[in-house]
Amino acid sequence: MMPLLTVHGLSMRFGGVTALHQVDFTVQPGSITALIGPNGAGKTTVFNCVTGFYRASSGTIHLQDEYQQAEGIDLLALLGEPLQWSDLWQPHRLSQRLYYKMFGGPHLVNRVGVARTFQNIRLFNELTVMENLLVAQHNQVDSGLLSGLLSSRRFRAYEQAAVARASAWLRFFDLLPEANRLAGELPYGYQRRLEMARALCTQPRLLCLDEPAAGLNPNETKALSQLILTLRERFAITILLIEHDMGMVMDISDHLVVLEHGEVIARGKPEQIQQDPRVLAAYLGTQTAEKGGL
Amino acid sequence: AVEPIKIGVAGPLSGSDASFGEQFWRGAEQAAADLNAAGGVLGRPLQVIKADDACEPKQASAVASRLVDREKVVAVVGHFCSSSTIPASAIYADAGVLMMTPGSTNPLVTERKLSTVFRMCGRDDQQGVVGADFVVQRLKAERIAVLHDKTTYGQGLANAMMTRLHALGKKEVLFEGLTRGEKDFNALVTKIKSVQADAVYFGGYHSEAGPLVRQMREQGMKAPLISGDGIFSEVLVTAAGGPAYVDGVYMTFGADPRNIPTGRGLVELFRKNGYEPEGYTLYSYATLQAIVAAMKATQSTDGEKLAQWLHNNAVETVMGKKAWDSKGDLQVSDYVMYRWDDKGKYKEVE
Amino acid sequence: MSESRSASAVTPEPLLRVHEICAGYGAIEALHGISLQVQSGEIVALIGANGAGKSSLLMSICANPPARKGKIFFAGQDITVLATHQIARLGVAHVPEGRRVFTYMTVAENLAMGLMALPEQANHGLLQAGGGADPEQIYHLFPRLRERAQQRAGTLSGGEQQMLAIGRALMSRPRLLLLDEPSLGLAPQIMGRIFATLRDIVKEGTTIFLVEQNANQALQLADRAYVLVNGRITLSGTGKELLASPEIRKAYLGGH
Amino acid sequence: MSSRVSRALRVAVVALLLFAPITGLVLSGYQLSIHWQRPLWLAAAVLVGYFTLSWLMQHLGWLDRFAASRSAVQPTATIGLSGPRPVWIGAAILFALLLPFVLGKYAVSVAILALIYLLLGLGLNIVVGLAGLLDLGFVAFYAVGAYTYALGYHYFHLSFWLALPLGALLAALFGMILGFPVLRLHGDYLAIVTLGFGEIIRLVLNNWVSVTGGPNGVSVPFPTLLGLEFNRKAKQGGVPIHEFFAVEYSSDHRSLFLYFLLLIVVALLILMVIRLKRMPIGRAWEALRENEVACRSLGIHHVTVKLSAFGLGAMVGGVGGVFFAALQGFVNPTSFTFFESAYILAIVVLGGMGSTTGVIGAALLLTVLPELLRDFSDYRVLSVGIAMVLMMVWRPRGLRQRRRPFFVIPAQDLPKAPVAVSQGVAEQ
Amino acid sequence: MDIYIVGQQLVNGLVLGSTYGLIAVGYTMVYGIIGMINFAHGEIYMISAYLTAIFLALASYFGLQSVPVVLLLVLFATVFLTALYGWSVEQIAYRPLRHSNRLAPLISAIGISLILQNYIRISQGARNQGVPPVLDGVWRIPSSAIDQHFIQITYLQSLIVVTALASMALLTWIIHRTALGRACRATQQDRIMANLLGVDTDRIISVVFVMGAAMAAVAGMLVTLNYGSFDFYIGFLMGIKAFTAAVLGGIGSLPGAMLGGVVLGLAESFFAGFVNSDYKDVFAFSLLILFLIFRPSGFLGVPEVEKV
Ligand SMILES: Nc1ncnc2c1ncn2[C@@H]1O[C@H](COP(=O)(O)OP(=O)(O)OP(=O)(O)O)[C@@H](O)[C@H]1O
Ligand SMILES: Nc1ncnc2c1ncn2[C@@H]1O[C@H](COP(=O)(O)OP(=O)(O)OP(=O)(O)O)[C@@H](O)[C@H]1O
Ligand SMILES: [Mg+2]
Ligand SMILES: [Mg+2]
Repeated sequence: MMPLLTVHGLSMRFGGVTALHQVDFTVQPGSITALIGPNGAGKTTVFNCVTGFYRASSGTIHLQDEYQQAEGIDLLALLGEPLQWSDLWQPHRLSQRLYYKMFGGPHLVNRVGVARTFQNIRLFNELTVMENLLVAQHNQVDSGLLSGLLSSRRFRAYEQAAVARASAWLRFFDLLPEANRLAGELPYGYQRRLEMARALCTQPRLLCLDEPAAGLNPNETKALSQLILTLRERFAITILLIEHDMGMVMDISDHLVVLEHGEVIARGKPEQIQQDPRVLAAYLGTQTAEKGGL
Repeated sequence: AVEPIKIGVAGPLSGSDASFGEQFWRGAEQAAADLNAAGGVLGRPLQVIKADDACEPKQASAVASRLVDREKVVAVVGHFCSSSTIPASAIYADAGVLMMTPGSTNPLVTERKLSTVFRMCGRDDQQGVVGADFVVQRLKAERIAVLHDKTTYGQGLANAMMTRLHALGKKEVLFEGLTRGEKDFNALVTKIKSVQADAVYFGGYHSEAGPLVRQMREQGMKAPLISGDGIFSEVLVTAAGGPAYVDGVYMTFGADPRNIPTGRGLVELFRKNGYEPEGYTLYSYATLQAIVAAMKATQSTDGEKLAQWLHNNAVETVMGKKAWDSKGDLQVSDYVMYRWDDKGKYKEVE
Repeated sequence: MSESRSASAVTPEPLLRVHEICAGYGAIEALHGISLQVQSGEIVALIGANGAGKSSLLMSICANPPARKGKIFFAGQDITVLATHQIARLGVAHVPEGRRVFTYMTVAENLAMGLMALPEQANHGLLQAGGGADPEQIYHLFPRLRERAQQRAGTLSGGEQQMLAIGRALMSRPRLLLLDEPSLGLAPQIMGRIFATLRDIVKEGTTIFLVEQNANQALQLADRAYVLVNGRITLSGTGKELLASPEIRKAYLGGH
Repeated sequence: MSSRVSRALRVAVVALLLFAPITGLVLSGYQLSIHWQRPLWLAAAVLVGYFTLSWLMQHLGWLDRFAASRSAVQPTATIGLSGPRPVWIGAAILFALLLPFVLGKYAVSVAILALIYLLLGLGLNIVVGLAGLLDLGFVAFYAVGAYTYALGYHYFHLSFWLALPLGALLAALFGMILGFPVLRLHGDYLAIVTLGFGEIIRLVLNNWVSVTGGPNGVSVPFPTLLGLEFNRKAKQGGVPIHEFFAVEYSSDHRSLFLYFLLLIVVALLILMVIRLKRMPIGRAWEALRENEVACRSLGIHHVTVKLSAFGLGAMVGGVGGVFFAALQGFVNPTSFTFFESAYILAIVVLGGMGSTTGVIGAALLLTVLPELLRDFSDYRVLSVGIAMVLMMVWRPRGLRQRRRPFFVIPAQDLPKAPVAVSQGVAEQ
Repeated sequence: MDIYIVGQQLVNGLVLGSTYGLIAVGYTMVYGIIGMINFAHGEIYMISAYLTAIFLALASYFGLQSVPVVLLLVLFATVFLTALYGWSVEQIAYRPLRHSNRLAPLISAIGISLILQNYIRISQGARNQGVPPVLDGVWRIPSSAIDQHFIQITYLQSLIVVTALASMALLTWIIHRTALGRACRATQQDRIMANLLGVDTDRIISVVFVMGAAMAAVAGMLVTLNYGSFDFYIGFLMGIKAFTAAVLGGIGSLPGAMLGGVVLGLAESFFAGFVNSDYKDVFAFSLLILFLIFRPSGFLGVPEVEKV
């Protein structure tokens, strides 16, 4: 099957620090792929490159498009690339580059179906939980300024659908009672789930979760694992996951990619990775690995 | 008790021009006190009402409506800044209230021919002429730099001066504006120096003229500075940083009211109260005198009637005899040239 | 329960004594009459579900938000009346939820900030160049931080920031260390190292009060533990007791 | 008790130190005139004031409330249905309609000014309160509106009714022109750039004498109503309205006309703002204020969203400008100083950022109050300053907090799982 | 164009820029710690001008003659009282607003600046005030045989430049090298965390206000002595210029404030001197805008790179 996401030769440098070096991996549609590695290995940086917040120093990132064309969508192009001389005799390319240079950015990456959560939670703190979810549906609800100002029937219908969709996701994450609270005053664990719900409201094909289980107790982590599995099964959402909770990772993921010092040191099925000596040395540590399956 | 006759005194009592507003108020207040001591008008006492426009057109309009509609004044002494006087005068004219400004010299104030609008001072176009004539004929200056402070008043004055300069067949070597409220004009002074001006004409107020002349002298320029009534104030000396710096500054002004015999007693009175009646203080005093004279003569407070009378009659004031033309300007403008000396005093130039 | 009573019989005055405090935010009350004690030299853990009020309790001990009712004693002194910075200067260090590193400062400067709580620095030494204290131990504990010593803390990875927050709190060698989910975002290996370190520093005289979601590890580590449910303490006991308790296993450990 | 006395004494000593040189030693020329009683009186006043205040606070329970509001905790916003109750709205409308007939002409002129400021406040509220972009040069758009009408009339005989949309459009255009390059800037850099832009506009208006008349300004005719003029004699080639209706001429007609026109415009605007806040675009503004990164991760293009806020705010400013020009009959650059921007900002902040009701209250307060204070003459501006500080201290979060909309979620007729999404995804 | 003119404009710009810089430092310090634009800072500077004149007059009233003694006494008294003003303003108008939104102190600052202006106007009168010339004297470098061709700098002007540089260096050292400075920066970035670490943030904020006011006092005194005249309104324009300078240099950075001031001063001088003084402010502001578009955090500001 053609992969949903293909990352090839991805490198990222910050001044002197090389955060990523020649990273290659793919994400199959409908899979749960986990990205693991020690602290500072570059996992979040991979996310940032994929979702367009950082402009990769080199490499390519492609997302399979809806018609499954061979090359897919070049995510890096959406961010706007520097103009090149060769563009001069390719007016179409030129116009496209100019367009992306002016209007490109991470928001376009989201619009082609990639949503994410953040390691440091980023909610709209002064908005209510429900409003947080409605903001996420901005692009779907947008029905024109005038129709909104006049509160047309169409607009109200859209709005109602958005609220319904948001409520459904809130129920999914068991947050419905909090719908009218301010997001900023929720406890940490709720905020994490709210962020996931918000990302899902943008109707993504690929959902990137950065440590979703941080701050959850083992019981809650279990429940979350279940939810993630449901997401894949019921809603056909592909998931790319960063997580340090090995129990969870080993339970739910189909495929693992291990990073260390910005380089991929192993990839494969959970069982393989658990035995891989390099991974054991670099990341899991020998004793923890035994308890991994907790 | 008898209902007092209310007269508004409007000017900038706050903001950067507050010192002129203070002069207006002091003069009018004293005049009202004196007139009341003499028995008031039409058997009623005078009451002056302070109104602050901060030299802002918006506030001037607000103040004008308030004076007219709330306070029900019958006449107004004010405003000061021409940009305030112009919109405010429209409101007074509309309500038929007499307005006489002691200090707005911009031609536009009376050029709009509003029937109840007068002024107690000259016009910039008259003042500029005197200035230009003096620079060319008396100082024999060849290279003249003309500066202004980008206000209605300052720019108007500088333009009037230039028009006359061109009529006299001369051309300025520099024409530029500076910003009110700044103190550092060194760059401009260096520039004046570099064009080798032998006279500098400045349309503006003393708060900028002071630092300007000081910085000219500090940079070794000896050319005279000529200006208008905006710098007519002893404060020029403090603003310039000492009497040594104002030596060789010239300015046009009406015949100094403080030197007019009729005014001498009044000046003494002011000084006794610890106030130097400089600038527009006596103008403001005289303005109130003129208004009251008209009331006495017509036995009325109706703006139109007062205006009618003022257009046709002369009034004896503390500043001498004054009469107005059909626009409301003074018939005789008596601009003369003064020169400051190194003691910080000024004298009329013979 | 019986454990803690007998413990208080041995040492009459615990290092930290929280007596029936209520605290909250605006109209919301998050803590409803909490009482607990931490003896000198102990590791005490606090566990509870999301939103139980664990972080609120830790912050309340630092008077932010201050307790509305009840009293808090630290080493016998009533600290309910003190301001946050005064409490910190008594030797209470805090690793707060969300790390809160100073993003525009370098790692080294962040560590030096940990010294601000030392009384001599707080009162007299403000004009000294500072930084005289030794971050070496911290760097030894987290070698990663040494590599990044001159990097701005805001650009660190999440786990590195967590290390920094812990390191900063350790700098002043506090008498009481309040830890709010120290394992958050840390790789398993580092986590093991941190828990080992916590045991060590207790030996050096620091007392630890710990909120931890990784209940398994926390209960293994802790001498005693409390369970918080909806702003109320419902259970307490030694770590082992709680670890063995079926309710706890069901509610927090994901056991069956 | 004694600690209060000693504190009060300390305060008095500080007050004495502060007042002694400035009020006690008055400069005249290079000499001083000494008024030694003045600082003593002032310090005594401070002493007494401090004493009574602290006594009052303690005995009337103010202290507790103050202490509570000062605590380090950030109080949470209360959530409730947004907007005041209909009774109040009705009363406000009734009052606005009756005002000219009850309070007289002067009140109308004050009210007109208040409405113009309200307009500006609402405009700036979109930019600052909702979108969180600190704009210190709002007056630029106001100036653009005013000069559009003034110069438009001067050169092309543009009528008020044409100038109104044109001024709005032009101001919006200026907003976008300014907005596009500077939206990369964050927080206070944006503030200074907008401040600079405001100053540039004013300075150009002032210096470009040949076109704008410079400091002399431009005069502006009063608007006509369907070709009917509000003058005693027709000037713009129309018919004076009093002749048309065969009534006596009165200058009151003008202000009444302007007042009601403004009332309609402001009412429409308020409705618009209330709607906007509940529309996707309004929510996007607020979201952007809260967290730009998160917004971008959700597919919101920050530049266009910010620009829309900037443009819309500027447009409202432009409308305000056209009205201002019509009211004044004369515009010159002195009406468009930085202070004006600051004052409008004060309206927004005092109102409680983002709250429409708050802005309405603050605009009325900040325009009516200085008028009421006119009786204080010399002390008027001082009192305005004191009032501003006191109001901020009294209500640090503004007169009214922005309330969040409350969503009622009917629990029963909800699907167990997010069906809508599942269908959406399945189709892909 | 003659070399002496260019040189003189350079000196003019440098001096003007240094005065901007001196005041900008106060803005930047206060901004650097509570993230608030202290619009009343210009008024604090204005008050220090009045205090300078009052104390100078007082000195001559008591018959003090020796110039250095007089200047030192006046400096001490002015700095002390101005700092006290700064401190009181902070206590009255900003401290109660600690937990409000970010713009509330801005409005109360505008209120304070109205209060201070009118307080001075009412107690000292609206007229221009001045100080007699003190410390006269200039250095002149002749650039050609013609006696009008020279570059000059007065003693006072050079004092302004030197003081500006020295005080900026001192403050930079404090902020970057001392524990106090670190506490300041921590307070700015996360007040609650700083508090948790034992920093008395209220005190730190007061200290910063006092330091900012003291800088304004030094500036006020030097500028007053140099230009000899002032009124109750000078704070406004100077405030805006200094604020511009602070932003140009990268707000929050002390050397940046100085650099921004000098650049602004030079830009104004050269534009006024060689192009047109009508449009010099237009030029300065356009320069600012253009510059910020290409370098969004000023000369020396920390770029806002946010780790996602
Ligand atoms: N903007 C930046 N500037 C400089 N260095 C950066 C930046 N962003 C990340 N880095 C560095 O890149 C490295 C990788 O960071 P990243 O956040 O990707 O780690 P991670 O794998 O997510 O770690 P963790 O598990 O701790 O979250 C880190 O060492 C970090 O210091
Ligand atoms: N700033 C705040 N404003 C209002 N309510 C708050 C605030 N912070 C916390 N709360 C409320 O207080 C209660 C306790 O929250 P707290 O953060 O202490 O929980 P917690 O036990 O730490 O949860 P978690 O495990 O998710 O961190 C929650 O109901 C929460 O909504
Ligand atoms: Mg990470
Ligand atoms: Mg918590």
